[in-house]
Amino acid sequence: MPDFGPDLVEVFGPSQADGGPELIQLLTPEGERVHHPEFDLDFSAEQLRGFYRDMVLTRRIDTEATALQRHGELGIWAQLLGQEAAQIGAGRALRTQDYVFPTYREHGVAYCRGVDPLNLLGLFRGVDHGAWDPKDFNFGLYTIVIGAQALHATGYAMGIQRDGAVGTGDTERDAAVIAHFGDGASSQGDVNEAFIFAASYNAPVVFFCQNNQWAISEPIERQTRIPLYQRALGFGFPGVRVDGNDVLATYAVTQAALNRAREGSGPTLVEAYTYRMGAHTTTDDPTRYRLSDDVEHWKLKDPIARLEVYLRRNGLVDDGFIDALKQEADELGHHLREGVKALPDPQPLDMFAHVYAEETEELRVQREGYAAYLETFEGAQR
Amino acid sequence: MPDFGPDLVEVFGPSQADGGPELIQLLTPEGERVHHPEFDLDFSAEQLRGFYRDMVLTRRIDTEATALQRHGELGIWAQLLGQEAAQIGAGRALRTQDYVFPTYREHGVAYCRGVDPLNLLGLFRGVDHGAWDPKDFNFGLYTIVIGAQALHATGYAMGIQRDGAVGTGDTERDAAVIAHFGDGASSQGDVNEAFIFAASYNAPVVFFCQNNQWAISEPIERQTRIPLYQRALGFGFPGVRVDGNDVLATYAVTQAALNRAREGSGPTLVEAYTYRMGAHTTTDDPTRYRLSDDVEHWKLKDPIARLEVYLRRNGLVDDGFIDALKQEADELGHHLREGVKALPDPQPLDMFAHVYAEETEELRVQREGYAAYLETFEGAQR
Amino acid sequence: MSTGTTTQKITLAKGLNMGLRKAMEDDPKVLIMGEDVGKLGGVFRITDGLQKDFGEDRVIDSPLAESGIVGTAVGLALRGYRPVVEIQFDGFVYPAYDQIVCQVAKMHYRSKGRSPMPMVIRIPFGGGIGAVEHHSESPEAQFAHTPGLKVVACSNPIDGYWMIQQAIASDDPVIFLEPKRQYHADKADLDEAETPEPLFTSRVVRRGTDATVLAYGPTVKTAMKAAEAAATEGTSLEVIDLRTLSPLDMGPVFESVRRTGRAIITHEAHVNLGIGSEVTARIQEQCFYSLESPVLRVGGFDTPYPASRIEEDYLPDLDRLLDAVDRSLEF
Amino acid sequence: MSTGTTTQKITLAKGLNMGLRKAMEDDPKVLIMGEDVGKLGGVFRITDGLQKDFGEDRVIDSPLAESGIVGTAVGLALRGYRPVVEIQFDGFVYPAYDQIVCQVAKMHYRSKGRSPMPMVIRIPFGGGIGAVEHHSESPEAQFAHTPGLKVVACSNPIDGYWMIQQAIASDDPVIFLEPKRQYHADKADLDEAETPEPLFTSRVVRRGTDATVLAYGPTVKTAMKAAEAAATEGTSLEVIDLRTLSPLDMGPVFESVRRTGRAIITHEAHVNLGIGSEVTARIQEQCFYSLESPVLRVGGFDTPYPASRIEEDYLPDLDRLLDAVDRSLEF
Ligand SMILES: Cc1ncc(C[n+]2csc(CCOP(=O)(O)OP(=O)(O)O)c2C)c(N)n1
Ligand SMILES: Cc1ncc(C[n+]2csc(CCOP(=O)(O)OP(=O)(O)O)c2C)c(N)n1
Ligand SMILES: [Mg+2]
Ligand SMILES: [Mg+2]
Repeated sequence: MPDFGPDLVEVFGPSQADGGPELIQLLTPEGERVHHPEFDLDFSAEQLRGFYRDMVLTRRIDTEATALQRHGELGIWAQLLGQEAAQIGAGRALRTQDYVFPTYREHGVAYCRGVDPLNLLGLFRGVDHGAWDPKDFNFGLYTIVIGAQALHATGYAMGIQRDGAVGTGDTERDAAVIAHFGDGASSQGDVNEAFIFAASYNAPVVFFCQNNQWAISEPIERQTRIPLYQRALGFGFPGVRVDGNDVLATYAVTQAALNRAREGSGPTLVEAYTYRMGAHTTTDDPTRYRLSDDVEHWKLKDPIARLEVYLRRNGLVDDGFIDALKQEADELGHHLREGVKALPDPQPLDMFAHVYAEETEELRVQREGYAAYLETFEGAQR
Repeated sequence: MPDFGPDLVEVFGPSQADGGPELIQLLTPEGERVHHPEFDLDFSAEQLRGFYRDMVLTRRIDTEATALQRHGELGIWAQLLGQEAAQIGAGRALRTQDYVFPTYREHGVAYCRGVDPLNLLGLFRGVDHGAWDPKDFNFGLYTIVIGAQALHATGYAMGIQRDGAVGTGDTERDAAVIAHFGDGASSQGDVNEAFIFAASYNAPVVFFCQNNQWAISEPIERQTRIPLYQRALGFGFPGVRVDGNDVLATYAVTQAALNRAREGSGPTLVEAYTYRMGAHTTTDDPTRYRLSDDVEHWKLKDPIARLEVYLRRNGLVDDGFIDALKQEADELGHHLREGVKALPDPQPLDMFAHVYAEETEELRVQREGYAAYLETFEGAQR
Repeated sequence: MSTGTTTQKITLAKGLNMGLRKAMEDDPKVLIMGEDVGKLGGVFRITDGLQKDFGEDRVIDSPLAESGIVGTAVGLALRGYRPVVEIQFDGFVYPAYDQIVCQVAKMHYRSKGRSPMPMVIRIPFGGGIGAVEHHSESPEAQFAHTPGLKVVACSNPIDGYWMIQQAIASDDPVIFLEPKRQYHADKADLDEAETPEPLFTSRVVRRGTDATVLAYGPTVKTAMKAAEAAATEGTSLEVIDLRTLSPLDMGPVFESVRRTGRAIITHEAHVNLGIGSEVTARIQEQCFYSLESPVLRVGGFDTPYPASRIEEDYLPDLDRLLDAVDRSLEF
Repeated sequence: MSTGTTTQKITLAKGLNMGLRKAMEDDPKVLIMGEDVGKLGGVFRITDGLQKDFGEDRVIDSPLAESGIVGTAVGLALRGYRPVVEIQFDGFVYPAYDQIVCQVAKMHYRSKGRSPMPMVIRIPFGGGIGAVEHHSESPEAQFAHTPGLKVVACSNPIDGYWMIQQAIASDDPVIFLEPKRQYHADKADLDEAETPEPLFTSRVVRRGTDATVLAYGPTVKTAMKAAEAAATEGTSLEVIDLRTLSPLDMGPVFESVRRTGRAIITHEAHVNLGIGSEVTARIQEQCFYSLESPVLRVGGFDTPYPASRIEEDYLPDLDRLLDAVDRSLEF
């Protein structure tokens, strides 16, 4: 049979792991500030230190959680190592009234929205399916069925339109939605339907795809033969590829896209070009399917290191700052380690709670039946 | 709330009903032969007469079926009036070894493949769900769930690859698949997933979308804000818009796309820009949602009339030919009218046939039970 | 809107249309979404006139993608809207199945009640209209098997009017099944001043003593006709319109079966794992000593829905129902 | 491949892997498709090593779209291939639901037998592995309700080896359920020279006299343990592994229940409209006078699958099963 595979590698391979010429960058892997004709922004020292702090703390959440999983405290953990800039850049570009639809890996965005990371750990520990009230943070629950949330985001954005909270010019009022998903998810019908609905209704939604090059063991070229951001062109709205390991560029590009949405100009696809440095989850073994060379290559592009170089070189941080941050991270780690063990386990009968807004008679009977059954054990070991 | 609708009309409206500058045309609505730098072909007189004959007969199938539905002989009929050129152009570009995945409206393509139109009528009469053997004509069964067949086509094309029947240079062997669907169907996840799979595997499939401007009552701008053929660009393969009322252009473009597929260059999206002159089906009432002006405008672009003008002007047909064809059409009409009434009704127990390749014991029992039950009526009226 | 007690004769289609209109008037958060629901008023005209009166923002013609429709409705519900989704035909609900089963059904649970899903998914269902494939399905069992969803079926114009409003008012997602072949079949007197029965209740629609016939949606009419026919032969059938399929309202059913000792359930869906199997399992569990014969099921056969020229053989009809009644009585 | 009668100890995962390999060796038309089935060998390693040995054209890593996987598999089947699709987890089969229910299930019928669908859809199913949402579902009833599909569940390594080959050899589409928490749980002796029982048969796996316990997939082990425990208290339970859920093989079940007079069925799926409801309905119909107590069902509760820290409460276990046995015996 004809050879229809190998040439794909030319399109995206380690050799192009820098994202190609269309990649928007404001901070190089070497920590050099570069400029961009369209997406440049002035960042204050405070902002830059803030990004750095955010990324360091986010990484700490991730490494603590990974360790806690190893120690049996979590059932599984989806690591974000390497994707800190993409998530902090996107998360910090949001306004309070904006709304986020995350995947299962958006720990950095959750952190930006003020969700206690313990809640994230709880989910992976198995104490519940989501412990925060989305309305408190305008941050939806983690969605595990890949791509499903892209439609939710689009619908929510249609709601914003109906509430007249788009294009009024009032920055406190105009709102946008951001839908997170991965490169793999971009192949799901739901994501593509979301593109269609968003374009058709001109909905104020930003599709934020973290192309971390892998969908578990499948490389990006299985999902697309052209750069992913170009998918948007087929649906009639702009797509843009940003260096997802560059927090400045990610922030600037996401902000621009959110502004477009808020002002009523419709959807944008942002492809944050990044790399999943760790395993897919703690149960995955990436050595089965990818080369360590590739990982090494991406280590040189670390999102935190490059910002640190820049901050230090420009005298924007000193050892005091770094030390204080280290301490803050340690405290966060402590909070997580202690907190996770203290998370109250759900009780058997919790299983029956919240199936419906209005519990049905038959479920009540089932619940009471099980309660009575449990009572027959009265302290005895089941 | 902000105004996010009306500007859509600018993109596609009656004013642009000519399809815009990107439209590939070889024969104008006035019957003038024009040339195209990329897609021109030399057509023999015989070929041209053949196209004409095909379209006239296809239209006859459609009008007879419509009339038969009115007379209660069919439960419903999906009319193709106005789409003859798109279907004949596409159908005639196929080689025997190519395979077609139709919608429910591909009567003209079915005709090209040699399927007796009586079989199509039977389906709409309700005698079965599909009477022909797809393998006999390389023409799949009508698919009613919109878009589903785009994936089947892609999978079939992957099969062709595995059979080594692509890119060998042997014109008897190299095969392609054509997937038909409508403008409305282009919004289905399945169609977009088909684009992704086809691109990913470089499958030899042509996506042939008849953009007849309407999905029942919904105009094309509900599905896309940009010309539909551009959808393909987002998936990394070529898209092209052809005048779907121009049989020559449709033939030329489809042939080129099929050749690309057969030679191993992968998928193409062909948007045949046309118009559904009739109702969606015989149960639809288009006066509820569209302007008769619009229909009038498209009447001037009739696919058959323009070819007839061309043929007559160039002396390629004479009255004898036209009369003979009229008689052929009348005979076809007769065949359909008589044939449909003679179609044997299915028998009650046919319901149980072919549920499985290997009938299950429980179904056998159900079948025999029903047979026994029917026997209790023995001639009596149920 | 009239406030008096005037009644009017309406069809099921009209009842649903009026009910939708009323719900939209009562609550500006109610939206209608679907394919062709706008200018066309839906292929069955159930949303006729609503877009004209409530505008394109509240009666939304969607791109042709059922997962997209339900998925965006989820987002709208999260934003505080109450979407009423129309699926054009029963057989086209499946592309939305994932969104319904994994998102709509689970959002309230997942969020510990913080993200309710007050959504109605209207599905014209069942056969008997001479249609081509996929236009005559009965998908109810699949939804009833899914915790988090509620599933109801209306059977007559008056229920149509009230039940659709009650479903929209419910804070839980409701799969709302409409027997399409009854849309224009019969008329009934609507008195808008009446107080309807609660949504999630079954109802005895005919009293009888010899056996209980359970039905819902399109088969209620069949069951009523069967009861009339049986009466002429001296058999007294009780008929219950289940109305709610999840939750099931088994109280009236148990009460009835304990009295009659016999039960027959009928639906158009395939017998195998249809609603009838659950109802049967519950009856045999709760009425074990009252049953004088096995619970019998009369449903669509376990074949795909056949070509329409033989659909009357597939569909449970008066004769098959009476045959089952006889078998039950003679057991 | 060995031709002797040597046996080897294998897990369920290994049995399935060996069975797939055998099927691919036997028939070049057999393909494997799914997410991560290639280099990774699937997240459960069931396809481990197959891409290496059979190449990328026969073991196909697909884009991440379940409808796409099943839809393209339909096309490949039409071209004469025999695709074996892996759905990564039970909860992710729903995006493919439309293709499965409307296309895979109906193609043979629609085409009057001219377009068979020899496809296997493998689904690791059930809970008990401490996973997050959507990774512990039991969707079997929904497929069993769909005419045109066949549905089987394996429960042990030896069945895994044989049943997967039989399913692949079947010209009908088979939904093939694998109890994921058993993948690596137990080992058993495989003798490749044996002749396996036919695929669509249930099997008495323990003889008993007091009551019949019906199980399939992951609950077979629970049922066996319950039988052992009951035996120590003098109660003799017969255990049947249903193995095939559509069609059901009720012969051995009826025979058993007529002997024992009592039946309890257990599965992880929600009780409401689970396989148990159908099995119950059939038993009460065919064994009416033999039943000494109602058929009881012990299943997953009618809630979404809960957070994993309480999944053991959701799942039917030894105690709940024995409790039902007691209730049955004491009725
Ligand atoms: C519908 C569905 N299919 C399969 C899965 C299993 N799964 C979980 S994550 C994943 C890979 C997703 O890759 P990508 O979208 O690139 O996101 P990433 O994990 O790289 O962040 C898969 C296949 C799922 N969660 N949902
Ligand atoms: C999944 C699905 N949803 C809805 C329908 C009902 N339906 C049949 S045809 C149609 C419109 C299709 O429009 P288009 O794709 O443009 O094709 P056309 O009918 O114009 O040829 C709709 C909504 C369907 N057949 N399948
Ligand atoms: Mg990824
Ligand atoms: Mg159309």
